[in-house]
Formats: sequence, C-alpha cells, structure tokens
Amino acid sequence: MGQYLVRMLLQVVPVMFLISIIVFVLVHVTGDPVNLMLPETATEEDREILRAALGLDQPLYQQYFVYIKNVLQGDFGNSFHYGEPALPLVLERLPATFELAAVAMLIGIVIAVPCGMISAVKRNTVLDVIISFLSVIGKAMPNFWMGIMLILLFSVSLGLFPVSGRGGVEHIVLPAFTIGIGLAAQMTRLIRSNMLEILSQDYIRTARSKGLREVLVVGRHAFRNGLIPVVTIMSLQFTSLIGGTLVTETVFAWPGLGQLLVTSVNMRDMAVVQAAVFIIALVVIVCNMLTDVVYRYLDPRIKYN
Amino acid sequence: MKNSRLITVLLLVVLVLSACSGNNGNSSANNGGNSSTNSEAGNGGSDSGRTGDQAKLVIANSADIESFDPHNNNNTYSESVIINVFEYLVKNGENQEKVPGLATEWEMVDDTTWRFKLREGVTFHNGDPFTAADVKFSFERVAKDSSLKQNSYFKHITEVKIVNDYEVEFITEYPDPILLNRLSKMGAGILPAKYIEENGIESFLKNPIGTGPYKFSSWTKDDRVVLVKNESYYGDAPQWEEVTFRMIPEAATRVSELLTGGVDIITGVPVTDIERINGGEATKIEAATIQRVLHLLMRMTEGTVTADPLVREAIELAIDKQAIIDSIAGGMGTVTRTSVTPGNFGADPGLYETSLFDADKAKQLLQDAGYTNGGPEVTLSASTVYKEIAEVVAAMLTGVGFQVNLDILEPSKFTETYNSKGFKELFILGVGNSLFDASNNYNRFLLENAAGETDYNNPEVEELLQAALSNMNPEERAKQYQQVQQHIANDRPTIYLYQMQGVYGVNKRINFAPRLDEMFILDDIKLAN
Amino acid sequence: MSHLLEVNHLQTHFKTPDGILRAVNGVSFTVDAGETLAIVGESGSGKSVTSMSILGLVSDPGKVVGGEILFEGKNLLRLTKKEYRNMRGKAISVIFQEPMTSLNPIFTVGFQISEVLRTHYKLNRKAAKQRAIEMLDTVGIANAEKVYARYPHQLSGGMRQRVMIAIALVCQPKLLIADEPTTALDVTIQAQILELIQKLAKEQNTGVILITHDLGVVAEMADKVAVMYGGEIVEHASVEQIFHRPSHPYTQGLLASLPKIHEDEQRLYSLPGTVPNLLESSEGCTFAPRCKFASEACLQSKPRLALQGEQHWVSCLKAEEVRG
Amino acid sequence: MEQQIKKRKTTLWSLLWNSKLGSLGAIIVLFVVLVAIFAPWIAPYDPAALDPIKRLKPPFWMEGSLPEHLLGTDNLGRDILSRLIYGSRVSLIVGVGAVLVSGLVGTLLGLLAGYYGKWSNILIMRTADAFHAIPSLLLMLVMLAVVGPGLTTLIFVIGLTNWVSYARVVRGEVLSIKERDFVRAARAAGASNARMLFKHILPNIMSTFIVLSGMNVATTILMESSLSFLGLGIKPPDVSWGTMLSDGKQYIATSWWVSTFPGLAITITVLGVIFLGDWLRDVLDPRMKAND
Repeated sequence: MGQYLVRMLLQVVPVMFLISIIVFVLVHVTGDPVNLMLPETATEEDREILRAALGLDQPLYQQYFVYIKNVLQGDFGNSFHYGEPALPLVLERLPATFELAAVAMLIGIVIAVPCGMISAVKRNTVLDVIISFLSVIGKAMPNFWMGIMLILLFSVSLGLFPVSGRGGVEHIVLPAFTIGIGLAAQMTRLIRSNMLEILSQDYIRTARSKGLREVLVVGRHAFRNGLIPVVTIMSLQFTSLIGGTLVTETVFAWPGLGQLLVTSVNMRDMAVVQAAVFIIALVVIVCNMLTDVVYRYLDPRIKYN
Repeated sequence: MKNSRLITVLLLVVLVLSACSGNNGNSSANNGGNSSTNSEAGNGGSDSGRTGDQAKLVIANSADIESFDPHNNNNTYSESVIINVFEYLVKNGENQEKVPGLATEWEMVDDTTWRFKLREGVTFHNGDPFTAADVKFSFERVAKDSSLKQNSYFKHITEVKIVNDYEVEFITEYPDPILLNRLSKMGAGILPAKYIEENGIESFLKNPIGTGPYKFSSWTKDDRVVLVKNESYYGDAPQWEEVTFRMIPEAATRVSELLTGGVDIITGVPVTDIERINGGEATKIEAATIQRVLHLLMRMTEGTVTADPLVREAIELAIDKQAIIDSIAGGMGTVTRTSVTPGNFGADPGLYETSLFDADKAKQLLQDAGYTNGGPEVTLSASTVYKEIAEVVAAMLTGVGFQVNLDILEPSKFTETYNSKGFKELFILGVGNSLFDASNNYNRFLLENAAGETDYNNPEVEELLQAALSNMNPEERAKQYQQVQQHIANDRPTIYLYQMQGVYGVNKRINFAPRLDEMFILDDIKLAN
Repeated sequence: MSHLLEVNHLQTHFKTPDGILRAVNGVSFTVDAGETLAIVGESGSGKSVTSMSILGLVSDPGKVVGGEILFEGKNLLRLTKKEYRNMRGKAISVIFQEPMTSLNPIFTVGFQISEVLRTHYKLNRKAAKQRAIEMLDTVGIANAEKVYARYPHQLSGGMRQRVMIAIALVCQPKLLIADEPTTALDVTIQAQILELIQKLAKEQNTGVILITHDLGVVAEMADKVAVMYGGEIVEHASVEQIFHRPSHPYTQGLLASLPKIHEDEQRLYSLPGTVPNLLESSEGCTFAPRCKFASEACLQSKPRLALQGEQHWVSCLKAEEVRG
Repeated sequence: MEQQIKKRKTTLWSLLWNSKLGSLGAIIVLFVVLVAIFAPWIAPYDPAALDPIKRLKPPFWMEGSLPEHLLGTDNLGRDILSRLIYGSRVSLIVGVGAVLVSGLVGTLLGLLAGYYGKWSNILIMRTADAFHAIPSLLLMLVMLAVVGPGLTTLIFVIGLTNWVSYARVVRGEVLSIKERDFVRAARAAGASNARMLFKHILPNIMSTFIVLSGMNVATTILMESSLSFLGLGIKPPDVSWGTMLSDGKQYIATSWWVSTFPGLAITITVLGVIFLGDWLRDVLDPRMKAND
C-alpha cells in the first residue's frame, strides 16, 4: 500500500511538470498583459518599466525557470486585478466550488442510481423508455438554459428557493440541481448499461439459482459489482466539476472557482489562472488516486502490485 | 461484514474530502486574515439582509469591485461602492459644483499652488484622527507610485505640503485648471497614514478603514461586499445599519432577485425587462442619464477610406441614432453631437439633443466621393458589450451602400486592441467622464494622443486644446472647448451615437434617485415614507 | 410409481425480432431419486434451456409456453414466484459450467455458501458459517476454514467448481442439475469433480440431470441418456442401449467422433452441415438436411418419438435401417 | 451464397429500421443536415437582415405576431426561423469539425503511443493525463481569449481540448490488436510500420472511432453553446444556435421564443445524435459502454 502510494506520487510529478509547461505556454501566448494592466493614458515608457518589473523582458526559458522556482515555493505571483497573492485567492474559492460539486454529485447519485437500476431491471418496459428518454433530454439541455429556467420556475413563480448567491442550505438547491440533473442524466445511462451487462453475468444466474429474492440478486450481487465502474465515472465527473461549474456559477452568482476563472481569463489575470489550473490539476490527481484506493477496496480482485 | 466495509470506505472518502475543504478554509483564514471569518458572517447575514428588514439595504451590481484600494481601482462599480468608505477632500454637489468634503475651504495661492483647510474632529474608523499627514500620505502615494491605476490622473502633483495639522498645500508641476475635479473623483480617497505605515498596505486592504459614513465589514470576492454603519461619523448619522453590495453577473438573475425581493436595487436592467419590473407589485424602474456617451471613432489615417471627409459625413448621416435609442435602448438615451453633455465643464448646449440623419444624402455623398458601384469597405469593431448596437449600425451603413466587416471582440481583447491603437476604420467606444470636464473628452484628439488612433490633425484644434490644458481662466477655457466641439462636429474624427442612461430596478420600499455619476451615495437612498 | 421429476411436452419459446424461436419443443423425460439422466447434444440443441426451464430461470425474452414439469408430483409451472424461489437452491440445485464466472467476484466463497443456508434455513451467521465450512470440507477442500474467507479469484478452477458443488449441495437437494460441470476444467480435474458429484449424489440419494456434450462423461456417470437435437429429444434410452445400439443417425454421428474427444474437442461437431434454424418450423425431420439416411419421406413428415425396444425411444423414420 | 451477400447488405439498414430510437435519431440528424446544406433555399429571410422596429415579435400563433415571421423575431427584429436554419450550419460544422480535429489528433497520438510504445507512449500518455487534469472549458477560454473567436478557431480550440479520450481509447485498441494473430503474422512477414498501421490497425479501430465520435458531436454542440454563454462563441454576422440561445437568455422571461427555439433545436439535434450514436455503438461495438 505504502509502496503503491509512493509509485503513484512518482507518476504525479511528471504530470504536474507537463501541466506547468502547458500553463506557461498558454499564458505566454496570451500576449502582453501590460496593455490591460495600465490605463489607456499610459505611455510606452510606462509599459517598458512595467514589463521589466514583471520580468517580461527576459528570455522565455529564463522566465520559465523563475516561474517554476517560485511555484515550488508556493508563489504564483500576485493577481494584478486584486493586487493580492494568487494562490490564497484560489484556495479561498475552493470550498464554495467543492460544496456545489459535492451536493450536485449527491443529487446526481440519488437520482441516477435508482433510475439506472430500475431502467436496467425493467428493461424495454415503458418505464425504461421514459427514464432513458428523460436522461437523454437531461444530457442534451444546455446548463445555463436549465439554470435560468429553474430560477424562473422555482424562485420567481413559486417562491420556493432564493434566486442566487451562496448562503444557507436553501441557496444551494437550484444551482446544485442544475448541475445534478445533467450529471444524473449521464450517470443513469451509464448505470443502466452497466447493470444490463452485470445482470447477464453467470454469477447473477447463480444467485438466482440459490433461491435468493430478486431484490437481493439485484441489490446485493448486481449492484455491488455495478458500483465498481460507476465509482470511476463518478470520480471523473466530480473532478470535471471542479473546473466545470463555471457556467452554473455565473448564472447563480455562486462565488466559486468558476467565477474567479472567468473573471481572471477575461482580465488576463494570468497569475490567478495559473494558480487555479495548478490547484485544480492537483485536486483532480488526488481525486484520481483516492478513486484508485476506493476502487481497489471495492474490488478484491485488484492487488497492490 | 461486507456492508460495514463499504460504509467505512465511503466515510473515509467523505472525511478526506471535508478535511480538504476544511484545510482550504483554514489556509485562506491564515492568508486572508479577517476576510474569511468575515465572509462567513456576511453569508450568515444574507438572509436577514433581505428586503423587509428596515435598516438593511441590498444592492446588486453586475460586477465585483476591484479592490478596496481607492488608488488602484479603475471602474465605476468599485467607486460606487467604496465612495461610502473613503471620502474626498471635495465633493460634487447636485449640479457638479464643488462642495466641502474633508476640506472645508480652499483657495488657489498661485497657478500651481492650492491651499486646503481640513475638517477638524474627523476620525478614521479605527479612531485615529484625520489630519494633514493623511492627505499628504494619500496624494503622494497615488502621485508617485506608477503601478497604481489612478496614478496618471495625479502624477503632476509634485508635493503636498503640511502647513499645520489641518492645513495643506498642493503643489502641481504645471497649472491645473481641474485640480478640484481630480480631488473629487476616485483616486482621491483619503487613506489613514498612520494605520498603513504601522500595518502595511496588505493588512490595510484586508481590513480597510476610511472616514466615510460606512465601515468595511466583509468582502467575499465575486459574491458580496458588506458595509456597516459608522456610529461615530462626523456628519449626519448614517441611516442604514448594514448595506450589502451583491455581485450578480447574469442580468436575468438580477431581475429575478429584484422581483422576488432578494435585493432592493439592481443595476443594468435589460430594456426588455422594464415593463416587467414596472408591472411588478413591489418594484419600479428608475432611470437617469449617465456620463457615458457612445462614440463611433473613425480613422483618418492617409490611405484609409475614412480619411475622406465625404465618407465620414456619409457615415454620420447613414445612422439613425434616434431609432437606435428607441429600439435597442428602449428609449433610454439622448442623441447628441458632442460628448461634453450638460453637467460637464465646457458643454455646448447647441450640440446636445440633436443629431443628423439623412440616408439619401448619405448615398449621394458616397456617389460624390466617387463610389459609383459598390460603396467603400469598412471594418467596424466593437466590444461584445455593444454587440447589438454594432449590429444595427452595421446594418444602417450597409443600407446606404457601405460594405461592413463587423468585428466583435470580447471585452479584454477589445481593450488590448484599443490600448495598442489597433483598430481599422471604425470602432465603437463608450466613454465616461469622471472628471466632469471637457478636457477628459478631448485630450484624445491632442496630436500626441490621436497619433495612431484616429490620426486626427487639425492645427487649430491642437492650439485650442493645448491652451485649455493649463488655462486658469474658466470663462476663456469654456469658450476654447466650445470651439473645439464645433470643429470636431465638422471634422468628424468621431461621431456620437447617443448619451446612455443608467437603468435601475428598485424595490418600492426604497426611494432612490440614480445619479449622473452612477454613484451609490447610501445616505441619499432612503426608505419610502 | 411417481417419479422425482417428470417433464412432459415441455415447450420453451423465445420471442425475437425475426420470429419465435422454439428452443425447447415438446421435450419429455423422467428422473428418479438416485438416478442420473444425461442430456446430450451440441450447443444450441436446447439442453441448457431445458434445465433453466426446470429451474424456472428462463430469462426474457424466453418463456415456458407449454407442457408440465412435475416435481414430486407437483407441477412447478403452477407455483407462485415465491414458492418456486423456495424450491431453488434447496430442493433443486444447479452447478453451472463456468466456475470462473459463476461465482460473484466480490464476495468471499464462504459468504456465497452460507448465503444459501441463511436464505433457506434462516440460520444465524455463526451456524451458517459452521455448516459452510463443513461443506467445504465435504467437497474435498483442505483448509476449509481459510478458504472460507477467500475470494473466488484466489482459487483455482477446480477449487471454484468444488465451491459451486458445495453451494449446490449444501441444502441436500433432491434434484441436482449439473450443466456441463467440467467443460471448463483441466482433464485431470474433470474426473475428480465428476467423481465428487457422483459420490455426493449417491450419499444423498439425489437425482441428477447431467447436461453435457461429452459422451465419455456420459458413459461414466449416467444411468439414462436423452439425446437432444433442434429442441427435441431424438433418442432416449439407458446408457447401455445408447452406446451399444444407437438408433438415431445423430447419436451415431456423436458416437463416431467419440475416440477423438480427448485429442480435440472441436472435432466432436464435425458432423456435416450446421445446427438447424429453429425459427423456421420445418415440415420434415429437423435432422434430415444433415442426415445421410434421409429420403423424400424424411423431408415430408416429422417423425415422432417411438418405442424401439425396451425403454428405448427414437424419433427417426429409418431407425431400423440406421441401427443396421 | 448470393442470398447471403444480399442479406448482409441489408443488415445495417434493417437493423436501423428495427431500432426505433436509432431510426428516429437518423431521421433527426438527416433532417438537420439537409436543412444545413439547403439553408439558402429554405430560409425565408437573410438571417442577418434586421429591422429594430419589428423586434421581439412572437411566433405566429400568438397575439401581436407578424404573419411573415413564423417563429417571431429576435431582439434586433431578425427572423428567428431563418436564423435557426442558418444556425444549423455553424452548429453542425463546429460539431463535426471539432470532432474531426480531436479525432485526428487523438487517433494519431493514440496510434503512436500504442504502436511504438516506450518513450512516445510515456510522453503522450502523460501529456494526456496533464490535459485531462486541466478543465477543458478553461483551456478553451484561455485559447479563445488568445486567438479571438471565430468559426475556425472554435473548431480547433474545441477539437484540440478533446483529443485525450481518442488517444486513450485508440491506444488501448492498438495494444490489444497488436497482440492478435493476424497482426503478429503480418509483422512476422515483414510488413513495414506504415503498412502495419494503415493496412492492419487503422481499419480495426474504425468502429471505435465512429462510436466515440457520435458521442463527441453531441458534447461539442453543447460546448459551443456554453462558450457562447461565456461570450466566446461565434461572432456576428455569423449565427449559431449557441449564440442565439445566449443572446436570447435575457429575454427568457419576456420573450421566451428568442431563446426557446434555438434551445429546442440544440436539444433535439443532440437527442438525434445520441440516439444514432447509441445505436451505432450497439451495432458496431457492443463492448463499449456509454462512458460519455
């Protein structure tokens, strides 16, 4: 186990290194931030001074080394928009996005697991067709569209939930559902096809031949096996949510990472973008490793070798 | 046995995840000091901050403030919020006349020296007294540090001399007829010298203090700024216990918040929602003219089609500005042939509330200019903010025979191109004026500034503008600017589409009169009855 | 005398988009306690569907549409779902062909054995474990206690099949269906497993239906043999009769390839032609297209299962000619 | 024999016919493709022709509608039906174009990684991991901010951020195909690398490629609308469903038709693509699960 973790960590380093290069290149092709940082009245001289101050007059490889050195010390530079260090700016947004992603995920699971299983067990019945159809529609609807609709329906017309912002439990319902419905749609499809495959396995036939009740056959023997690939997919979806909630965050004025990213990209606030990409990448990698551990725990066939 | 194992795994995952987010919270608490603890207070207070609570006000803007540093801010949203925390020496009165703020009296000693008497008995939010040292500190900071966004407005202030604790002298590099205007705009906010020198600017920005009627409570970025009443304010007692500025980027969401009573005032109401808000039981629309005038700037560089005055005239005549206002702006706008609108120094009323439109003549002009088959090809650039307007303008130009390439740029790309003077023939620019002075409008046509942008070059105008820059005689100076306006209207390095209005949605429990300068002066916002 | 199991004119059909597939088309046979019936045939002949029909586990889109299955005189097809479920694993058990995939990979073998006990006898955890370990011991697994906590992937194929046998026999069923129980195993293991099944069946006086395509196995184990072809039984007799006096050309074909079995199983099926299309109901004998004895008559009318000697049933118009 | 060949030819069609959802998907996709191709002949108006006076007129069955604008007009008085018809072009071009780009890049890299292995494998797969760890929408945001939006850039930006799934799947396929007998035999017979790749391996991963692409077209169409929402979509005078939808979002409460029709168009098209894709998956590659 320990050895396994060490090996995983050894894999993470080159990936993070590659990410640093991708990010560095991206940021440097975005061009000269100086034009955006200074007011329109600034002279060419002002620009030169700022460029030198930012180290932008150095050769590219040198800039990269300086950058890597700083990053290793946890210094991603200052956000020129906020005039504060970039890393804490990113970190203080993480909880909001985490919260949203986690609740959305939960909603997705709560909807998708029963729907997917019913759909598979009752395959080709009317119920299955309805669930399949709804899940395809859920997947095909653009996120922001659904968000605005939910606001109009549940807040403006019915007055059940607050429109936007982050606050009490009632605030998270609509944004989490906006994301959760999309997730549920995808997961339902996945769980259905997974369960279908598992229900045709020999050991399900064995379980039935033992005289087990169908609930146990499905709930114990099929579900547990069906869970294994679903865990992987859920982790994939969760990690993609960390950077992927930005549309929903904008609609619901949810102060998470997504909003910070949109603002920062629009402002060319590259220190923040870099820090955010790094942090997200790190979260993704950590989640992947955790998934791996859970996966191994769930499936006794996989050993740590 | 198996189940318990599964549960353990799931619990473990949840624990690790929550530990992760917990850590992040902690680390931001370490780095963010007060802001993170405060943000929780802010969140908790949000429900009680909803309308209905008499002493609490919630305002929704479309963008977050940039920072609590009044010297390092460059947008109106920021100023409209922090103007309640940091005060200026001089304030704008109802008709933009200068009235006492933190300075009670002022006089011009000579062309480059101004003396200000400071208000006594004023304290910062931490209890420190406000004195001449704070004025010196504040202005020398913004004048000397070129990395501050407001620096360029103040860099000609060479020194602030302390005469005594309550008297200062401003020394400028050259005669500045609009120094008072500068002292009443963003960038002129007074910071606490002692506090900053003791704690450093970073710590100050996390827990900013000023002299204003409202104190900083919390700022959750991209979410909300919460201000609370300054109990020891020297002026009339502030009337709101707590004011929350929320950041809601989506217009549809802002409107929904207003309609459901989540907020009291929203900015940037889409014109199509005006009827809906006015029809709402508890909501109404308030609109007011603002300083922003939409320009259509034209490149006069040798060799471009818009170098031909006939073409430029055709462009002005081709565009039906009133129609644009009536449709896209929902009637909320004023046509103008100058950007120095009423309320600004040097305005020429003869050019206001008037516009030229004659599509037939525009066609004729193009014929005269030699475009007999196929009109000239022009590229029209605009930011996505003005996308609709650009589309209509393009259609109108196409209508009289132009071949228009529409070039819509995402805002920061637009700013980048603008700052590097990279536009082709035409571009649309919204220009505000926080100085309330014609110089702010016309300095772009100074030879030096116009080079590469419009390449406007009229020696007469250049002479007038240069003279007005440091002319300390107001009447003469106003005349000079009025002459410039006539020239610009004839030369057309730019034409004006219209002067915009700020459209606000307001809960009926509130009386709110929107301002020309788009500020939220919180104590002017009152509970109805 | 009433038989342990009596299957009469069993018909199991599958609905497919292309029409109705008659997988089992009027099959009848009997099994007595302590007796072993072997059902032989190529894959697709309907022998597995027959066994699943008896277990009541024919899955969609298949359905038992006719006939009766009398178990101890009771018609299983009339049972409620619950009654049927209570029979499965207790009175009637099954051993499947694939020990590799027939055990659930994420549960310990112990759990999977005691699960049956707990389902049918409401035993508590401890008692079930006790009994399961005994059973593991019975099926010849050394270190039963350790193996109890193992996962299937940690066991060899032969061990897993022993576990399957343990699961099937732990409730001492009256009827055991062994569906090609040794096909997937090494030749050396095969014999051990068969021996084990035989031994335990004798001890418990269990009736066994052995489904196989391996005539060698049949010779060793069976008392009676039913040869299936195209969803029908084409020959049904005692094991001696089948081996000494095969009366159906298909049985003969199977026997003819017998010596080669141990070299390469593939050659068992080297009969000319292919498995019949069960979608089209032919008027004549289903085997006729592949039969070297076939005549016009064979293509015209369908033969019926007819007594051709003592307890020897054959469904062939030319049975006498075939027997030679 | 002849009969068998005939049977095989009809198989695909009859299979499609037998799958109700599959044929529904095929009909939808075919319809959209035809509309896109024949847009200039079908559309009643120039999609860019505006008339601010006739703005925000409702569709024909509602009060205040104009008979000449069947589905009403948008915020600038443009004909929504015409814009929908023309918008299908951009949505399809972006959808298919981006998928082709990511398919080509991903397949190529996947082939390299799988076939040559060793260093190219490590480098490519680690890069894939790195790309995977960066949220794709963010990547697109940055790239679009650099290049500036436009049809071509949109295709390339979406395409270049989505290559990872292709690379992974193709590499996996190549690894398993490489071990199959016919490939080993060909290699033993001295087939060149190029010949191996193009003659033996590429044809074998075609079905995987098609199945994956079906899924991706749907995702891409949705992505285009998300980018439009963030202000980085197609710029006028070009029109896409995504831009129509996001332009109309502020009129949802007052003039629902402006955004509802493009929203429906996207939903229905994606529905069609998914149905068709599911069916293709079932037919071509039953092993693959809906891992989109």
